[in-house]
Amino acid sequence: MDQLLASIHATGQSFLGFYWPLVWNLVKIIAVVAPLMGAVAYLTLWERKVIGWMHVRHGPNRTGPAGLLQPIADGVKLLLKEIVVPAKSSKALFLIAPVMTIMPALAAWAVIPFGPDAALANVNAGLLFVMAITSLEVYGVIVAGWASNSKYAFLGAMRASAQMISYEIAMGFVLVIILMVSGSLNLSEIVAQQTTGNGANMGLTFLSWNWLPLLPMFVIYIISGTAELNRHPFDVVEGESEIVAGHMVEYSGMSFAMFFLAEYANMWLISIMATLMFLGGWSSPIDMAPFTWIPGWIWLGAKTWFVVTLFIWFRASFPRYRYDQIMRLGWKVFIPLTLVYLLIVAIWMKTSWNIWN
Amino acid sequence: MELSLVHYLILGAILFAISIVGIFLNRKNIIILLMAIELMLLAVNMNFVAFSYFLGDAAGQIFVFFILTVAAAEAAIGLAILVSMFRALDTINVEDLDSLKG
Amino acid sequence: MNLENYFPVLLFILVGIGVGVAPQILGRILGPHNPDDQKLSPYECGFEAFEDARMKFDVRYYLVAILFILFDLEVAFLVPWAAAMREVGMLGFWAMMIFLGILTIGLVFEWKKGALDWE
Amino acid sequence: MNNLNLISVLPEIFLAIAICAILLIDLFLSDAKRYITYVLSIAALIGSAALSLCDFNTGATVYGFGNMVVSDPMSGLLKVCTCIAVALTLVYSRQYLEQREMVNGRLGGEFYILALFTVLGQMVMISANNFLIIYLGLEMMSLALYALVAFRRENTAAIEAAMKYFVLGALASGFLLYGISMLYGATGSLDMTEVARVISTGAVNKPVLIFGLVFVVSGLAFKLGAVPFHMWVPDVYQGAPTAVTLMLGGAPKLAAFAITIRLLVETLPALVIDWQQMLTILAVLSMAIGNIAAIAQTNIKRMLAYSTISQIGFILLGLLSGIVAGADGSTTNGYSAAMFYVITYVLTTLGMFGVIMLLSRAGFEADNIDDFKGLNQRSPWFALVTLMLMFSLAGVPPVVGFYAKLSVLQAVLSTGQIWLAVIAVLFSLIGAFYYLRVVKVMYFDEPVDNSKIVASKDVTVALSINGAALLVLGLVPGPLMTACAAAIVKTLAS
Amino acid sequence: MMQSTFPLLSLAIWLPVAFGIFVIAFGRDDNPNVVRTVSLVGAIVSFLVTLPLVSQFNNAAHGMQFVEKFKWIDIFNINYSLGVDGLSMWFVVLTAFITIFVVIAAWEVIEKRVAQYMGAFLILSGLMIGVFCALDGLLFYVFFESTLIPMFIIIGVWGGANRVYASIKFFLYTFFGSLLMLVALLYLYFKSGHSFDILAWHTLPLPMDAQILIFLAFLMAFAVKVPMWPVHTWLPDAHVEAPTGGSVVLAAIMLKLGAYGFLRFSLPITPDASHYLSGFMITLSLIAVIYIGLVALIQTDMKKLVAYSSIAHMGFVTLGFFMFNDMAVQGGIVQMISHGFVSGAMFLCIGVLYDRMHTRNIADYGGVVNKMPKFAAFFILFSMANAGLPATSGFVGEFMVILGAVKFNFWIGMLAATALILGAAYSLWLAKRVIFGEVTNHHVAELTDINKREFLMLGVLAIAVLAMGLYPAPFTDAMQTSVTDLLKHVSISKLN
Repeated sequence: MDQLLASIHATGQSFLGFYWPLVWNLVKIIAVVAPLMGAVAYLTLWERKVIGWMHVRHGPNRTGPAGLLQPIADGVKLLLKEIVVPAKSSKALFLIAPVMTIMPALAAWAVIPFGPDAALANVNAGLLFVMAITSLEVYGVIVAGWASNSKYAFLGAMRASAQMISYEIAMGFVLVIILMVSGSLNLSEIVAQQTTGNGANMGLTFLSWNWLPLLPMFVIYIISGTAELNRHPFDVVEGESEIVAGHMVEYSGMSFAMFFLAEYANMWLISIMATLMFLGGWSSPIDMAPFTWIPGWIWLGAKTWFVVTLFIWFRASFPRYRYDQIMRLGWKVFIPLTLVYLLIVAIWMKTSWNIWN
Repeated sequence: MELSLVHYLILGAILFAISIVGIFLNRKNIIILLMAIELMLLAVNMNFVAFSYFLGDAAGQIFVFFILTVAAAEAAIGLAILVSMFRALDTINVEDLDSLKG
Repeated sequence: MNLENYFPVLLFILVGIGVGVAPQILGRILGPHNPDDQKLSPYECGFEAFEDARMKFDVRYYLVAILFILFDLEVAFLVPWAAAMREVGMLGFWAMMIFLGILTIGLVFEWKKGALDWE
Repeated sequence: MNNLNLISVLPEIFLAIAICAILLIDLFLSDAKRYITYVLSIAALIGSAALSLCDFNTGATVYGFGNMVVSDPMSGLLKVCTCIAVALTLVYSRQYLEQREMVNGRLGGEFYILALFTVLGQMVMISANNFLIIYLGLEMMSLALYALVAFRRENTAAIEAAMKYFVLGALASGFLLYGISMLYGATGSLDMTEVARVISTGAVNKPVLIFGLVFVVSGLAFKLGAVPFHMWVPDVYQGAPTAVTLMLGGAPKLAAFAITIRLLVETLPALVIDWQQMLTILAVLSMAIGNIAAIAQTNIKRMLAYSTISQIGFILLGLLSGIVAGADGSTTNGYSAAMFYVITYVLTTLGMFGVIMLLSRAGFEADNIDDFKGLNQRSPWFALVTLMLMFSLAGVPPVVGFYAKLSVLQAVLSTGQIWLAVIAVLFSLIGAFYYLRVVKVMYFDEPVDNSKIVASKDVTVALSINGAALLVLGLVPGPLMTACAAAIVKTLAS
Repeated sequence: MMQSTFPLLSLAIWLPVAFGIFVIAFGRDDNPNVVRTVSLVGAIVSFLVTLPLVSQFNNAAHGMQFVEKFKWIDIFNINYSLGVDGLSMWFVVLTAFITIFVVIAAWEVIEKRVAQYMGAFLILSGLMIGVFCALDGLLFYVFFESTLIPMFIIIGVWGGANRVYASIKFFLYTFFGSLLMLVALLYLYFKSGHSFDILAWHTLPLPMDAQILIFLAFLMAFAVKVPMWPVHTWLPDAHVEAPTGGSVVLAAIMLKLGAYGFLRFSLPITPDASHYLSGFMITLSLIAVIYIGLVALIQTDMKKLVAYSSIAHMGFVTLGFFMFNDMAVQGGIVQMISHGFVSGAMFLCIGVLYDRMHTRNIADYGGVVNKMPKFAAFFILFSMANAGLPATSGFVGEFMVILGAVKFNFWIGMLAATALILGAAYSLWLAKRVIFGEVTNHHVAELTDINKREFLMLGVLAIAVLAMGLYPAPFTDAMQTSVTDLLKHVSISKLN
């Protein structure tokens, strides 16, 4: 494998010279983006299927075998739809907004490791980068709402941004706690740290994963993630019954699809982050024979898929929150809770019972 | 071309100059004023980081950290005043700030 | 500083922008394009728009934004501390405890003042 | 962080804890019991002043927090004055605030808390020994002041003032910071003692240093309100609620003075020739514009703003005629003269705005000079106090303002700048004119409105003490002058 | 110098001030008589404590007497240093003396804010005594300037229709002058090695250009105060607008502060400049004497007339000072004292008339003698004194000055002497127009003669005027030594 890589590098270098790193990185990026897009596309199908099943229906089943071609059909349909730019809108911003939405959703993947040393950019400040770039998400929303020059879009954008930033604080706290226990911002190291400890020593790695000692934080992270995504049950921003589709109301065709893609890409992102931070990433739950045979990326994928499915499960299970309830949950429950837990962990780490040495 | 300290300083100076021009020549929108102020602080940050890096001294970057924090607090207050102003005067034009003079 | 590690990040951002732009252009090319007044008017449940959509909005949104800035900065201060927590010793620990204490006071203040209430 | 030395910032720590406590206590008070916040705030200030006084009395220079802060005689004295000044401010403002519903209802005791924060910021500034601390103190003070100016948010003038104050205040911080960044770049340190040491070795890039100095001086001039960086002063003084005007016209001058000393005299003594020239220009312009523009004012707050500008000119005059090295403890010099000036000026300003607030009632601001008409007939006592204040500002003996001008003038002359002294003297003559005008309307004119002046006991006592202090300090200015001189000498010697 | 054991001068300064503060603080307008009585007691007591100055004064002694010296502002080496010599002793007494009349003169006249009025005058009296006693430059300045505040208030509050203009003009003129003096004082402070001791300054060598600048700075302060032509214009305004007491104090004492300043500062500190500029000073003085005398002649307002006559008389004083001989300088000082009595008396007289008629216009009077014979007698007496007729105090001073002037330069003596004629002209013509002739109108016809209070007040002054005119020896004897010392000092150049 290494040899193969080395020879590819050598060939590329000889042909492209200075531009080779660029090309090689592009190749790698495409290697991430393309499957991601596929995953996003099929996540929509999976969502509809799961919800269907939970509703005791079939879900999409006409296009292709068991509806497998449904996402493709949806894509093509959207591609062929007219992109309407409302007359009163701010044209440039209107078209930039979808880009601003999808860009962070994709760029964050640059630092996500898919295995030990298998990240595109194995930067030290990985966690920070993810925090930073996902924060940009809110710009897309607010620009879309503003540019549309429509009351529903505007209100939706206001709601969405307020909600997103509210939950971002709790999320930030959670990330800080992860940072405290792992002592590194590098996502690979965060994963590596979870494979050490008492549980791991006994072979029960899953007991050493962060989800157990930081269970409340894991829960809060998942819920905050849901809110960040503006997904059910926190989807008042696009609450169809109230403000139609929130900031996306004026969008159509591919522009609309961008928002959609971004949302699902973000779902994956949040899920993989949760996996990396709480569920031991690519490490197998039990450090013994049948489990260790399975390669790490499959574990990673499986865990991520599990978390993603959680989101879909929420959607099917919970009624929509009222907006004030959402804000109250964020500010009055999550923030104090994370703050207190941060103190607990900090003190814990100063005692002799510290499990994260 | 290797980037030297002077390049960073010139960039900082340009940013600073732009912000000053923005503050003094802008006669329309107070939000632009607030943005110019932020830009000014960024120019300063640019200087600090550049110096800090080329001096090999972390203190400058720590300073930047504090500037960022304070800038945020400042922006918060500035916007609060702006909101109050919009509610009281129904305008955010710089030129409408003219009732006090003499 | 090894900025080389960040090159793919930059590239990824560019690709991200590309992924945003390309389909829209594609859609523009492939899709039909025959606008009319009704189509181009903002969605208003069938009414004509009464006023500019960019209306005054509830100040609470703004309040949330301000509070967010402050708390987010706090997180920003926590990050280096958390990363260096094992090195800074008891002094660093207590310094951050004081910081968090003050922050908690702030939170209590806001709570009691009703800044966190939505209704 | 090897020398934490918390003792060096004991007053600040005490005040910080007190603020937190008061903040929390205030949350749980009903409007009827709001006076508790008031009393506690005053108590916190007095406690802090007492601790500072202890610092001052030891006369020692103590560095703390890894040389981040320093507690020396100058800081001790200035901190005492700051605390007292703001405590007096609160006493004067209480009635004013209550009548305007600024300390009850929705806002609760926030005013007091913000006021305490300004004090904390000022104390941090006064004790700073590191550029970072200067900046933090400055912003802690400024941010609280911005909020205070905008405190009556339904009042258009106040909001406009707040906006102007905010923008120009932020601009000033930006200037200062930019200058500091240059100093940092030239010397490689943020520690002011270290910066001074590095510069004295001569191994620095002089042009960068000078470039930085220009911005530092501009930033300081902004904060002090010296011409040509004064444009915010009149608007803000006029627009802000009077209690707030006092809050930003009084004690902050002490802190601004302190950082000027710290930045220019302690950190950049090597550039003394350069900054003395800059200060000369600022001083002369301030005295000229301040005094001349004040004459045209009909609004007393605005007039006092211009008066402040001119007084700042005098303070700068003292600062620029200090002798950086070689002062012995027995004589005074420009710095101690400026310090004496700024302290007595703050005392006078306090009284003046105290009177303005006293004359204001619910729904009525005694903003115009005409509102002082016939004060002598409405209340001879307060008219007398105002008379003292005005003559103190004008620099007429035997009130203390004279000695302030005297000591500055003697400092100016001691450096042989006779022409500067003559200019100063001529402008103070112009200044006398508009101060006299206030005395004139109080004593010579018939009152327009004969309503009784309602003053609570504490305000009466405080104002009387304030007025008497001016006179007593005028009769025996020696001790305070000696204290200032000793503080400056010890501070600069260490 | 003789250090006194008993702080007589401090008492003389602070007793009236204390009374003044007491009256202001506790005096209530609802029973003004108590206030008046207390004030009178205060004024009299203050006067009495100055009497030992006269009785214990050693005419033969050189230097300062009744000296008190304490550290005041240590850091500037400023002392609370008091003392009097022959030049100043009588002015202390005079000030306290005149204050009594001011209080009496206001007895029924001042009805609004009596306490403030009385208090202001008492404080003013103490401060003016302080000016005469101060031996420390800064202390002098403090007292010198402090007097502005009460006077400003007095003119502004109890003055006439145009009082605001007058009071502000008064304040700014004098303030301007003294600010330059402050610079000069500070300069001397540095020159003398950080000392504000006036006596030390006397012996301080100074180069010529410095002397001239210092002299001019002092001149600005003192010339305004005296006032000398051409900076006299505030005086007529101030006098006209001031209440009677204000005019009295202004004319009787305040103007002397400036003249005294020449003796205490200008001459001894800058002797060479004084000699150098004496021609200039003499010219200014003569202009004051002659030109202002002519101006006085054409006045239609009694107060203004007396005010201009004051300027003319003070011209004599400054003229005398710059002759540099015993006779002239003594004459100048005597003239100052005498003018204190006479002008005070003149203003009191005008006050008496004004209280009855509420006009100061000469044309409104005429034939007053018919209705007020006692008053007319006094008026004539004081007018004669004002004109400098022999046997009145006015004569002594002017005569001595003219003699001294003749000794100095005949033509200057001549010119000064012509001023006597002018003085006689405007004083006596005033008397003629006001007092004699037929009763011109019914207002005059309704006049009543002076009451006991007024009689007492004018009577005492009349005695003083006559006594001084007939027997000036106590005054001249007291100042003889000091004047000789001063002139001896002035004749020695300080240039090297």
